[in-house]
Amino acid sequence: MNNEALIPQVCVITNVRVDTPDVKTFRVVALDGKKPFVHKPGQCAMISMPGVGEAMISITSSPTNEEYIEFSIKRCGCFTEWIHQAEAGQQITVRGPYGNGFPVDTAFKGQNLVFIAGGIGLAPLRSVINYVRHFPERYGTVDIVYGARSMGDLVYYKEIIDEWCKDSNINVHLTIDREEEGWDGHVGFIPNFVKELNFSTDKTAVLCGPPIMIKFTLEGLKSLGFKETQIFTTLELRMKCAIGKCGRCNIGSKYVCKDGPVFRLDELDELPDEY
Amino acid sequence: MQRIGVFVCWCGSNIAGTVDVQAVAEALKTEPGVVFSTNYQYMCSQAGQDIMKQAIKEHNLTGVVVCSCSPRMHETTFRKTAAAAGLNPYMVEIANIREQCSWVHKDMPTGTEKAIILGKAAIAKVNLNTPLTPGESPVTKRALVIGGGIAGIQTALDIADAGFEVDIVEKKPTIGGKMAQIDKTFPTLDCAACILTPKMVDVAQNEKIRIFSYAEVTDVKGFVGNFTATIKKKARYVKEDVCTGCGICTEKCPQKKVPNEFNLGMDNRRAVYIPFAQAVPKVATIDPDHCTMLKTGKCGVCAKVCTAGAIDYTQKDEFIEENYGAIVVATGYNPISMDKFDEFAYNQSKDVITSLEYERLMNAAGPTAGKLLRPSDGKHPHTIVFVQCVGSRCSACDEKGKEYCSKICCMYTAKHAMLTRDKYPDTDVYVFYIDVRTPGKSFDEFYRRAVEDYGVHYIKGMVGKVMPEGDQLKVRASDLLANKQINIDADLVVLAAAIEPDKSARPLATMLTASMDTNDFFTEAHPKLRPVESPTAGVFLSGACQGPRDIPETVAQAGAAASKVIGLLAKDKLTCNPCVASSNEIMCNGCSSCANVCPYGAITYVEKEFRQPDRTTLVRRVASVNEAVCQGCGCCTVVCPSGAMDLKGFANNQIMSEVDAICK
Amino acid sequence: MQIENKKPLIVAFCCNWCSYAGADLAGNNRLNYPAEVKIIRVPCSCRVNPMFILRAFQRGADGVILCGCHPGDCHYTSGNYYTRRRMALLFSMLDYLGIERDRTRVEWVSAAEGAKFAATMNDFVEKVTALGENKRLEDLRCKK
Amino acid sequence: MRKCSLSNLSAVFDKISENLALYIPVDTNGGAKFEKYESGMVMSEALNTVRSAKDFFFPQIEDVAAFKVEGKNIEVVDTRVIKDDFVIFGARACDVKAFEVLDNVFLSDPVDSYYANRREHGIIFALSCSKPVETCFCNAFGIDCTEPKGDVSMWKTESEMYFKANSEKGEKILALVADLLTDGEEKVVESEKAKTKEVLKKLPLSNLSPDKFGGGKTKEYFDDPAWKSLSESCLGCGTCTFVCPTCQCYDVKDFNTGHGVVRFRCWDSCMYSDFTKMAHGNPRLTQLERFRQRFMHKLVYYPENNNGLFMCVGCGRCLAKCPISMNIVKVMKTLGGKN
Amino acid sequence: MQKISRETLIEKAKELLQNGTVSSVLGWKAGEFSYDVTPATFNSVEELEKDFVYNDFCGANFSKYLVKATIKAEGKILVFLKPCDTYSFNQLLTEHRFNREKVYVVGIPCEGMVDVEAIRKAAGEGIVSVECTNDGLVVDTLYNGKVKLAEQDVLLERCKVCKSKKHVAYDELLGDEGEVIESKRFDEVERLEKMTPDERFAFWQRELSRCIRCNACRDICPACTCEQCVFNNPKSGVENKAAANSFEEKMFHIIRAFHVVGRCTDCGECSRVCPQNIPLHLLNRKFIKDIDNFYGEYQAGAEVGSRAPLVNYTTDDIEASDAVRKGDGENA
Repeated sequence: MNNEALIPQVCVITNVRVDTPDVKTFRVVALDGKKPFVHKPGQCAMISMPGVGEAMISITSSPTNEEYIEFSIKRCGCFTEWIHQAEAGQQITVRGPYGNGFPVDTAFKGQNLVFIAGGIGLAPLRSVINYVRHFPERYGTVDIVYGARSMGDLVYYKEIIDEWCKDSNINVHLTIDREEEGWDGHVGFIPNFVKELNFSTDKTAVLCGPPIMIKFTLEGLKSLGFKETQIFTTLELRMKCAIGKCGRCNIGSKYVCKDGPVFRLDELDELPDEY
Repeated sequence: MQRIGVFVCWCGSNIAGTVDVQAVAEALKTEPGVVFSTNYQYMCSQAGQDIMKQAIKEHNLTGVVVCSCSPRMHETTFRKTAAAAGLNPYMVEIANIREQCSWVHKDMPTGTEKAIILGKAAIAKVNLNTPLTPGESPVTKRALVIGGGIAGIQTALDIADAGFEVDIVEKKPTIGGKMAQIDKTFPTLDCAACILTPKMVDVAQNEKIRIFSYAEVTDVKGFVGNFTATIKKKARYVKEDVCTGCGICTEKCPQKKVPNEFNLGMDNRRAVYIPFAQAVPKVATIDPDHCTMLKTGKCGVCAKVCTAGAIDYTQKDEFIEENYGAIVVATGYNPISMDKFDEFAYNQSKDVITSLEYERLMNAAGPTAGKLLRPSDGKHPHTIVFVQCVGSRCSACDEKGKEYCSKICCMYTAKHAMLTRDKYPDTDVYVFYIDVRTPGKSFDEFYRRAVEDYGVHYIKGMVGKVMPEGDQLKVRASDLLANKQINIDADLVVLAAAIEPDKSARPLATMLTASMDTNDFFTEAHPKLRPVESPTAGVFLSGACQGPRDIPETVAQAGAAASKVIGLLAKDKLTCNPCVASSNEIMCNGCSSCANVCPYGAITYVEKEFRQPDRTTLVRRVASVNEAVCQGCGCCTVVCPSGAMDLKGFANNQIMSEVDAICK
Repeated sequence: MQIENKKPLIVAFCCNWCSYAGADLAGNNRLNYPAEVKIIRVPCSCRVNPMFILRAFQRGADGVILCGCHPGDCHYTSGNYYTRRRMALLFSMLDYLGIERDRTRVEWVSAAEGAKFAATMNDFVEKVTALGENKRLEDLRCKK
Repeated sequence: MRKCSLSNLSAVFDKISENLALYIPVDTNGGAKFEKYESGMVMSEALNTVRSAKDFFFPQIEDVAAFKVEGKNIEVVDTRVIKDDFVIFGARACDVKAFEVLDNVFLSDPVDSYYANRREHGIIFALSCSKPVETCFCNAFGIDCTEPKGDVSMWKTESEMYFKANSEKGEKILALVADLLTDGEEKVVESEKAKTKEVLKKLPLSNLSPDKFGGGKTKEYFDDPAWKSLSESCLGCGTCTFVCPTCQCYDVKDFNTGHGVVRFRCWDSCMYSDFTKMAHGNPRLTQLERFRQRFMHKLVYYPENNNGLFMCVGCGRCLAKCPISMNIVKVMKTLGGKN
Repeated sequence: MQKISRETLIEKAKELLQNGTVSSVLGWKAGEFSYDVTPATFNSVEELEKDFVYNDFCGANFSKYLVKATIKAEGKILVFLKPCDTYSFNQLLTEHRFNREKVYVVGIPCEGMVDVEAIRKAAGEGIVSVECTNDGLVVDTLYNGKVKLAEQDVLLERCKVCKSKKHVAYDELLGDEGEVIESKRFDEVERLEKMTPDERFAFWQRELSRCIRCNACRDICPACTCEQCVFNNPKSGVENKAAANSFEEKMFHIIRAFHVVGRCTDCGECSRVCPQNIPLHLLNRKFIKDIDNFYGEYQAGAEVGSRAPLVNYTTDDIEASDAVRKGDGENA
């Protein structure tokens, strides 16, 4: 019989990294020690523990990483609760990759990019950021605006400081919500920060974060003169099949799992307000 | 995921004889969550416990399964061991592989197989255990005694004696209760007043005891150690602290025609009165239903004659709120109403009286100053018929009586018969009985004295009808032993009316969430083992509110209740059983099923605001469990249709995981 | 087809205060009963949710027995009275659905009745064995 | 065109069922229902089965895979088995059309192998309707109930059953029972069809039209205030969804058997309150959103993605079965009537 | 035919709306055909006059709607309740499921409601119209022309064995208070009890195997108003979305029936709405019959605040083993 999308492959967690008190990053390879599949930046995969649950998680590692894939998971439900107590060597099942991913070869090509993320929202963007870092020649300038509630809630902090900040064509702008000891960076909410940074409109913006942050950041970007066609975001809804059949992740006629999760803002505006 | 350590005990050869402990430890090693598994000769020995402690520390265990003897034997031991190693004691589960395995199965393969399954079930449970911490609640070191009869008096005295404060709430103007109305006590025939009134004085003089007479408990909130009671002090229109009890007012009051309840209405008192000479507190009370001043504003005699100036017509009911650690119910009993017993002509003839009325007729302080005179014409009766079991021991379908035996009637009737014959040898005394029940110290001797020495005619049989005719009462009865009808022309008929709990008991039980039986007697926490405690923690039972009993029994129980109270009040804090029910408020419907089945009244309902997904708030009625009161039976969890109620330590998912493990 | 004399699986819910102690006493007195009986300790028989009983059958039990204190002796005063009502109705319903009535039982066993516990279990196992495997309330997915 | 007398139909059934599984509609206490044919069974006269024929290809429950978990290791077990050929006898035109709707979902990339497997091995004997009822409105979706598609089309007269094979699969089965069939005349069938068409004109819903709906109408209807009154009494049960031949939403769940995990999928309903519930919220909070989703899906979203094909075949099951008598016809008339 | 007319009800609703007693009306709305009425909220006289209906197809029990409606509504809701609905109403009040103050109950008489499936069976499929007259129903059909049917023959099962015409809760009555009536509702249960266990098993296996777990029975049930149903709760241990096999079919219906023991008023809605015609009322009625038989007659909802049999006991209740024997008519 044909390969069946719903039947997953077994993979193994080879490394668990604690990013914040409620986010861990899991390094995963197939049983043969190789990457389970090739993906595009921004795509997701369904990972599962039989008997516990299955969840759609964005792949946070860049496709340019040849050795493994990574998932950053925030603890918030049954399955995520389980995987947070998993150790290296634990097998899980993985199927995918799913979704459209970011248009790294089309819309982003040659563009100046500004990535704006809040909290765990950096996870899906990390894949594309590292992809862009890998091919600096294909893109223009890169700005990264990232914020979280507190310093401890900033994911990939070490990577941001040790790698991203050291890249010559990347400007990293970090912010946290409230003053904190040991933090000498910017303090304040992302939407305001974005406005303060006063980006010129020759950039393509990519957003990911909690709905409330997205809402106000969009307003900010628009006030700076950004057009809908210049803004991309990535969504998350409840999913079961991840292949556009089970019928629950649609917004209007679009399925987030199949037609998304990445949408250009003008595409999203065409859809009913139900997410 | 837990990190579980499994410890299989050999119990010498007790377990190891029929269970291959090595194999069990080995088999359980691969169960989910298990990170360590071992076996040892005697897990409960110091060495065994040390192994456990060391393993807990070394392997960072979060849970422990001991395969050993019954948890009833060593659960506490192993919990303490775990706690000593820094593990929450409630993360320990026992697989009973001795009493329920090695000792009841003979061959090794069978025993081993079952032991493994029992071990798996315990592991499955521990996987879902959560650390539990027993809650603590403070104890208010004061007791409330409701009812000031001999039961309440004795309880209060005993508690006060141990150094704790006690409040007595008595609804009548004086304490003393039924015993104060009684003439002599069986089987010693000593005078009730002589033994009771000194105790009443002790109460009055005890610094630790406060008496709220002419008062009622109107509300009780809280739980064991932390009750708050509202006491209504009814206006007596006499300043209690000023009144000297001289009694002038009660002599001068022009309203003379008030039936005297102390003498059961057989004589009259004034509108301002002191129930009896030795009343405590000895303070006058104005009866607002009969006082002309209070009713019409005209009179004021008592105020004029009171030299102390104690009369205050403007007094209002006063409400006092007080905190208590324990509550003792001593609400006592009453004879049942004879209204329904037409066959005995109680309502037709004044000469048909109840035994309590007879007590008053015999009492020197009674309406006849102790002379036995008929209420109708004041003549001396010559033929007296006593009828036993009036309203007691009725069949369940009989609507007018009680099913139970009132217990005290046989003895007081023997007493009455004997005293009558002793004082008035010219009387003929008949006693009709179903059975004579005399199980008590010197009781049967007492009864036999009545028959043998005093010539009381005891006739086994029931009185069918009493018919007033002229100034006589025609008593038609049957003699079951002689198998014949008997007709007696009596001058006086005395009915041994059944006793029932005081009417105030039921509303009180509701306030206390204490349970009652169908007869409105308070139920005890355990009929054998906890006979003086109510199932509601912190509520204790004293005297006839729990069931018919005589004075010695009442006093004994009163002391027992006091000792339980003292035991409670002696503690500074109460540690609660952590295995209690808890309600998931998000899921609770507020249907009240759980509260209805809770034997302890541990569940109350609160209106709570919930944030809805659409950001609005909604106020819902949800169950809330008082952990200090819940005893952890789990009854509520099953009546909860949504499954909102669960029991810590024996949660739905824990029990189901055990089922799964056993059935795997 | 080969007829295999499979041993039944019995789940016994025992209340902590009476029946579990009764089972312990059976052990103390070395009174044998079949190893097919597996005991689950509950604080009171009234803790047993009908869901547990159905769960046991689903997972492969052939018989389920509830043991509690004698009526009137409940450690929690009234728990077993509720148990009695619930189980009377539940068992009557199971019977109504055509489930063999000998697969379920409620028995009052006090802490002193070790002998009764053993005898009850022997009898129950015998009855359930006679009925054979539980087919009417089985979940095939749970069979090996 | 081939035919057999109705009295001979059981012989046809017997013959087919000797060779492969045969399902025919039979009457039960709960109405007509497809059941595996056993000798002696009588075919139901009912217009339609209570549950649709979608069960054959998309059953209410089916195993997806199994897992064995030991320690940290997982083993995936492919539990799929290739189906044997089977015959669905007597599905109506609406249900057959519904297969097309389902095909667009399950056979589009990535192909759902469970559905494909069943679909490949299912042979459909579709029966023309002769007595449509008041709840029928297949006409509105361009379905000719007298010309059912399928591997074999069938027409029933007073005394005979006519067969016409439309595919090789159908030919093969008819060949199997060739001895029991004789040649039939088109004319008889045509006159039968004409009779039915007369009835169709008289049906109360004969004028219903979905023209106001279709792809691209999301904005037009999504915020219509009428959704509120339409959905206010909806119980949120799954009756409409489960009797619907085109509803295909499913859930994937794991069941722990005690010695492994079975992953199965089962029908789900967008009417259920937990359909889109996530750990941190639900995009369709009230019944209004859920109700709207179901009908927008049928009338707008699906046509948008499938060349205008509506996700309703007018079988009328939901009209008959909804506990509160709310249905797609009322929705179409209310929303469509406004413009 | 119903004794009370649509116009009378509209008149009453109008009056109460206009004098400000209520701000909305819970009633039945006309449908496409004669028989497909839908529960609806009416906020104005115009709406009432346009769509309000009351006829032989108004079987729906509105009590459950009040749980949610009273939360949403600003003012009082007028609800028309038939006698059997009032029992559910009281039961919900007993369980504190809504605020009585927010409801104005007008009790309306009921002559029994009609089952459209039964009409289809009796008159043939293809119902063009149904006219309710004083001497029965006149059904116009596509294939059999006009067919006259006696109302008694096509009543809903629950109405055929109606247990009570008594209104046990109302603010106002249109018509009599009514009385509890002698009912034969347990006959069918008895018939099953008399079968052998094998027959009973076969019966239920057959009936329950049709269950499609659409939850209509649960969602319509006035006793099922849990904030979260155990069958929807993954943590309950019995969650199931679809009955995977005959065990789960039975488990769902056993647990559902058990959860409403002593709370089920026998309103019959579960059987009315079951798309598969499973006689679910026979499960609930078995419990009701057993309760009556074991613990004395008890009618849920007869009075507010009554104590249901499962939250009550006596010290001499029947033992489970005797109950099973007594349940099927054997002497205990």
